Amino acid sequence: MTNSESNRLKDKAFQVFGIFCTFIGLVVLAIFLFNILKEGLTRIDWDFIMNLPSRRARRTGILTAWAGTLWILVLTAIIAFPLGVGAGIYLEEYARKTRLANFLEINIANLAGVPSIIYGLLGLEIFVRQMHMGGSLLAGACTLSLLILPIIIVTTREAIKAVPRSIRDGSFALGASKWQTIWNQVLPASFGGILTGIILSLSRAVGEAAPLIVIGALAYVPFTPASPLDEFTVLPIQIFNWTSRPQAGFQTNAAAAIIVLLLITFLLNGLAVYLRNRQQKKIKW
Amino acid sequence: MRVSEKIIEGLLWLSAVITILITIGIVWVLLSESVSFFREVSIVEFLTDRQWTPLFAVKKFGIMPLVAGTFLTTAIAIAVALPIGLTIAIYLNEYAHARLKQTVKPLLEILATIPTVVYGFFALTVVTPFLQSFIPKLAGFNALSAGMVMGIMIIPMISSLSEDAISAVPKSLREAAYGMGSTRLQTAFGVMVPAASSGIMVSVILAISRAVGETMIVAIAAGQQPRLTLNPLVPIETITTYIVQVSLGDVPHGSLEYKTIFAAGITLFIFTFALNNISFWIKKKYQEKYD
Amino acid sequence: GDNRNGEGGSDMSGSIQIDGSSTVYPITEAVAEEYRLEAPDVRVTVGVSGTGGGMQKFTRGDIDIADASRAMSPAEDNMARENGISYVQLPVAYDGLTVVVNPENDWVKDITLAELKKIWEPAAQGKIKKWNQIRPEWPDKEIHLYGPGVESGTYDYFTEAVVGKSHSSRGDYTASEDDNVLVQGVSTDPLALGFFGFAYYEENMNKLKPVPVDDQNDSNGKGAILPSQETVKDGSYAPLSRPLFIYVNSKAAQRPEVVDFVNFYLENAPALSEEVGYIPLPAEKYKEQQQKFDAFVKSDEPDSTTAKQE
Amino acid sequence: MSKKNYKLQARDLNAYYGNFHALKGINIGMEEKAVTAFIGPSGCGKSTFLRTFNRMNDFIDGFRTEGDILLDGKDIYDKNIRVDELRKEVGMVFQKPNPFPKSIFENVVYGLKIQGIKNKAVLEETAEKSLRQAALWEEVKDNLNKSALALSGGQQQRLCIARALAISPSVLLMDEPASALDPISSAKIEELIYELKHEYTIVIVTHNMQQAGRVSDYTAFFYIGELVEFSKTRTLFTSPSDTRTQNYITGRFG
Amino acid sequence: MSKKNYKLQARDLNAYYGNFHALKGINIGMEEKAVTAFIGPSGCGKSTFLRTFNRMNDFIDGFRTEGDILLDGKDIYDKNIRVDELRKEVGMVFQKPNPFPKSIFENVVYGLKIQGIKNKAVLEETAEKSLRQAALWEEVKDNLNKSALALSGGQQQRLCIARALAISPSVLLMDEPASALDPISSAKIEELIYELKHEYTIVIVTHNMQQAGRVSDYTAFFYIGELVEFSKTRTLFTSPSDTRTQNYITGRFG
Ligand SMILES: Nc1ncnc2c1ncn2[C@@H]1O[C@H](COP(=O)(O)OP(=O)(O)OP(=O)(O)O)[C@@H](O)[C@H]1O
Ligand SMILES: Nc1ncnc2c1ncn2[C@@H]1O[C@H](COP(=O)(O)OP(=O)(O)OP(=O)(O)O)[C@@H](O)[C@H]1O
Ligand SMILES: [Mg+2]
Ligand SMILES: [Mg+2]
Repeated sequence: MTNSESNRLKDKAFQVFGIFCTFIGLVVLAIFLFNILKEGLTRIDWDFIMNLPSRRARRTGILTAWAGTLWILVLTAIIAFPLGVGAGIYLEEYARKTRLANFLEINIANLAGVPSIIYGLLGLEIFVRQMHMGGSLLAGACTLSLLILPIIIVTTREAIKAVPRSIRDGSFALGASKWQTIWNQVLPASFGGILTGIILSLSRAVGEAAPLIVIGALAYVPFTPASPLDEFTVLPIQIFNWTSRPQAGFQTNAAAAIIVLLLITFLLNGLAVYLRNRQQKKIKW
Repeated sequence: MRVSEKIIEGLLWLSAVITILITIGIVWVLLSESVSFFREVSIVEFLTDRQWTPLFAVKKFGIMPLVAGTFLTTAIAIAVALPIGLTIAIYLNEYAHARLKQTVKPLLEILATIPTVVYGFFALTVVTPFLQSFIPKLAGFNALSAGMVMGIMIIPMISSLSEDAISAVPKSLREAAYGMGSTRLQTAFGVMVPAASSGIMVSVILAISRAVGETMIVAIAAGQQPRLTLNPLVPIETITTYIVQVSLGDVPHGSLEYKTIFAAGITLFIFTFALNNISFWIKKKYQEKYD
Repeated sequence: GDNRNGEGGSDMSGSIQIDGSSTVYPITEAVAEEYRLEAPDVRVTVGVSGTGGGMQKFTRGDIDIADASRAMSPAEDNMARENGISYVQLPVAYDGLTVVVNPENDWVKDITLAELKKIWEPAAQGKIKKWNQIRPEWPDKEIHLYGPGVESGTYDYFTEAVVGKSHSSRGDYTASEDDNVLVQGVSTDPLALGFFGFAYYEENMNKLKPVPVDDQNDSNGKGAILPSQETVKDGSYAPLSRPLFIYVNSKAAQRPEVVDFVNFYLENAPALSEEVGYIPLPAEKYKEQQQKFDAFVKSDEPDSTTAKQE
Repeated sequence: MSKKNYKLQARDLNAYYGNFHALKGINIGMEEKAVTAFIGPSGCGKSTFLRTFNRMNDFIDGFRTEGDILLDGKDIYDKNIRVDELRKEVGMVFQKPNPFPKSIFENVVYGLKIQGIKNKAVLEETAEKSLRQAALWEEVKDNLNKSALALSGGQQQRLCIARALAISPSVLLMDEPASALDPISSAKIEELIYELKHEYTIVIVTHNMQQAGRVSDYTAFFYIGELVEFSKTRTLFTSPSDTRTQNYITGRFG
Repeated sequence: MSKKNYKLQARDLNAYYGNFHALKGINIGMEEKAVTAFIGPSGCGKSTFLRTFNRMNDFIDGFRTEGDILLDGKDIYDKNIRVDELRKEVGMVFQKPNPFPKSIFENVVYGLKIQGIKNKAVLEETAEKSLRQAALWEEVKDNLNKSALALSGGQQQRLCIARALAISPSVLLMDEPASALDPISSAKIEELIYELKHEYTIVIVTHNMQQAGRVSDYTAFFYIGELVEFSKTRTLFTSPSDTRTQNYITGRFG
């Protein structure tokens, strides 16, 4: 009896600890948001959203920055999504346990650990120099795609792995080819997990400044990009730039820009969470 | 039909093989510069010298201080993120109501989306002064608060991905555990966590990678003093900080000083390579399969 | 000075690409912003890859103008020659390096250049640890040093001016690439001594205490001198003020919009650099630069490959 | 209702999955140290009912009950009841084998270990005893450290039975425990049930009417959420009072 | 070996899971439009053997075969054989129900859809026919768009049977298809098997010897990877030639 009481006590204790941990995360988040909102919210108005950059803290705006961020987001998703999911499918469904498959697996795990700044150096050499893309949106999106590719691959694989073998058996036994099984059964069933991975990786891409600075994203761009070959700036660079300016007004601007950046990621995450929950409701093994 | 199957497989193969090209690209970019670095600086000096002062008049090229700094901040971050993140994952899975889980999980994921520049300033202007109020010896720039804030940033990587992994464990296992009279804690640690270990491992690998590669937080809050120490209370410098510092700074490109970042970069690359192989091996060994 | 009427007065078009030092960036940004009112169809973009990154792009011919917080290095000049690029260097403003302590520090009233050298020279590492080692009447307390990262032009210039040899200093000080971080450090540490750009001091006057520096050379002002617009401009705050530059590519200088922009830059630099926290050159210096640039544009043939420097 | 002291009892039990009414006004009392079989067509609620006795349905979102379930006269849905204690008292074997991804030995001693028993001799002894009871000992005794997942389906299910027996519950719930077993193992389980009922109260869901006839003292026939008939097994199979029961046991059912 | 034209045939078949020898020198021939039952104790290799006929074991790492499996006289392990075509010809129903996480309707027409059939009328007609054959139509006809995962275990299994029937294979492999079904549904499946054998060749693994006796024309008895006896069902059950068979069918087995 003492034993089961102590078990129960441990159980309760862990519950309290669990609440505490969850709470800590949320409290830190709240402090963050409060700090940023307190500093930046007053600065956000239509002019701030729609103005071109300016040296005057009060008059500057983030039009080109958020437009660039959206461009980068979309282009990166377009490039990285098929590549990442494709590689994930290949490794999980096709690759036999060969040396190549093993090597690919280790290689991808390693790529996930390569710091973003090194991807910046890579992008500078490959896309900007060799492929002559210059400091364009396309070069930036390609660089960020490489950066998030390993994350997408790894999470895609995990999601695919969670689909029970019996579902594949069922499909194969009905004469479905490998690809039909993947397309009709495995992907729909693992879509929620894949989506989570892509969200996490895209939200990383959205906040990334260092590699874009290296490949030549700019700080002052007085026009919104009109094609993937245009030059651009993005919100994190604008923020990074502003936080290092001496005038207090720019610190406020940075906070305001952070609010906008967070808003973009929240919208993204919200959409994905909605999709994921809908998915999870549909599928219960 | 058979042809289209082959084509699809070929395309998928291609997207997998691109990752090898990326690695080749990285190694090529890093190697081509660091080879000429190592022509001027011996590898022995690079590995054994206890000082890193390539930008000073008296130049020393010992990578160890940067490695120590990287290790220290990463260890602190993981020490914060792993227990908290895993606890959250288990709590959400075994204890919390479905609706709470659905709200909390995405809220926590926000932590991973906040730009790291912001975290850096948070560490410097909020966490460090707070810690200084009960650790008077704590320097204004230090590994401790940078590492802790980095840990907070990577909590959602561990909590979300581990939670996904635990959710994916077949329901029947949980039922079996409860059917034996397990408490929730026993179910979690005796059955669910071991069963989800490969997924949890993956989340931790990703978190470590993120911590090792993280730049802005440490650059802002940990100081930029390469120093061979594991004392979390003093300023240190990580490999990434050094790379970003030099590549954004005023050092002429092509100079020996500039090449140091490639030498540092390749060190970092080897470092993560070793790390990943260890966790890879662990994962392989303990992975379980279900139907 | 915003003294123009917002109408675009030019029908120029085209694009101008600028990159380089983050220190020079605010001035160039201000100029580009004003220039937009002048010539709305010219697309001017400004990046901040650092002087090194900017120079690399400039010497490869990737950009038209480079912002630089130091003069071009011989290696970079070689690179430019190899790539057939000739250029002109134009100083556009001064930055004053300000030595600061925490406002709670009531013992430091001034400091000499020799004392600064004693603190910062490489030999001081691990030895000069207390304030009273510098001046006996100062307290027996630790001294905590703050300064810009060793890769920055600011550090480069400071060591040159104080220690006498660039990149030669002790290494056990707290460094940061971001001057705001240094402001934060010094303003919360009563035992701190640091240095950084004048603009950062100017914006944080209430949190910092500037230290007058005595270079013990009476030819340029007697005694310890505080940095200010005047003392920097008239040269009395020597040697801790440094020039900031732009470099213009000769091929780009064949394009009318680039010529127009650079002229506009030199015309407006006095007002705009002051506005963003730097110190303008004396008026006649700007004239000189203007003439130099005119000559450069005229003399330089499209196929010329000779680098032009002061 | 009679005042008899039942081991397990349901009073006016209704159960719902969201809006779906899965169990409708069930009244039943099960005697101590007897075997009660639940029979009825697929989807009639046998599993649902069985799982209310150890509150395994607690995990299903939207599931709720009305009425009482009593174990030794105490309401198990009472606030003061500890679910983990309840489940140690009321063991369960599931329809699909669900071994833990651990070794065979670890599976069997899991229940003891979570109770804090660490003595190796005790664990080994219990493991052997339970595995013998589940007719699995001979097949696995040399491979106790092998992963349980490498066993065949039938072996896995017997392992799950051994695992449940290891914590010596007083009630044993079995949801078609033999449906994945071959007749020989199945017969052994039946024998085992026969032996165990001297000590335990057993409730078994089965589709195999011969099995119900062989092992159970009482049989309950369910039909679309209702308890149609509950009586001595012999009575139910020889002279059912309800025509639906009659139709079902003679296989004449639509 | 006789020169008879068997529908399915195994010649000197050995199968291995890595080093484990799961099937040992099996020789068997199954006639067209007959029902063959595989019986034997748990772990004897029935499922393994069944799954070689549609090459479902291909997915298991380390699994390999020696010898031939012939369908209509053609080696199905031949290089030119297309596995997906083979599986359209050889349908399969599994031990555990494995409906797709889709609607009931989508489950049934899945096999047709992947063959490119899009005509709605055809799909609906086939769905109804197959669901009727699997004795599920009445229960689900109003809920064809409901998720298949919301069905009970028995209903799920019947859905899987319907799904397999929808693509009209010529051979139907069933791995204990009825072990999760109640006797009534089970009896319907038996009836169905009886009807289907006029058109299809059926191989069924079962633990229920009565079932084997009722539905099959031929019965094969396996024991630890060996095919001990194969003959007409009546012969095997009434006068088995091997003592092991004898012991097994009389339940005297250890
Ligand atoms: N989690 C659930 N959510 C909604 N409905 C459910 C759930 N589980 C079962 N049901 C429904 O409740 C009814 C009873 O299910 P239950 O599993 O108790 O039947 P059963 O008698 O055990 O059937 P079987 O013999 O097939 O196992 C069925 O109609 C089923 O569809
Ligand atoms: N994937 C696998 N890897 C290794 N061994 C396996 C695998 N699948 C089955 N086996 C082994 O092969 C043997 C035959 O297994 P199989 O599933 O064919 O038996 P079965 O006759 O169908 O048993 P049951 O009646 O329990 O379903 C068993 O000893 C089993 O342990
Ligand atoms: Mg049931
Ligand atoms: Mg089997």
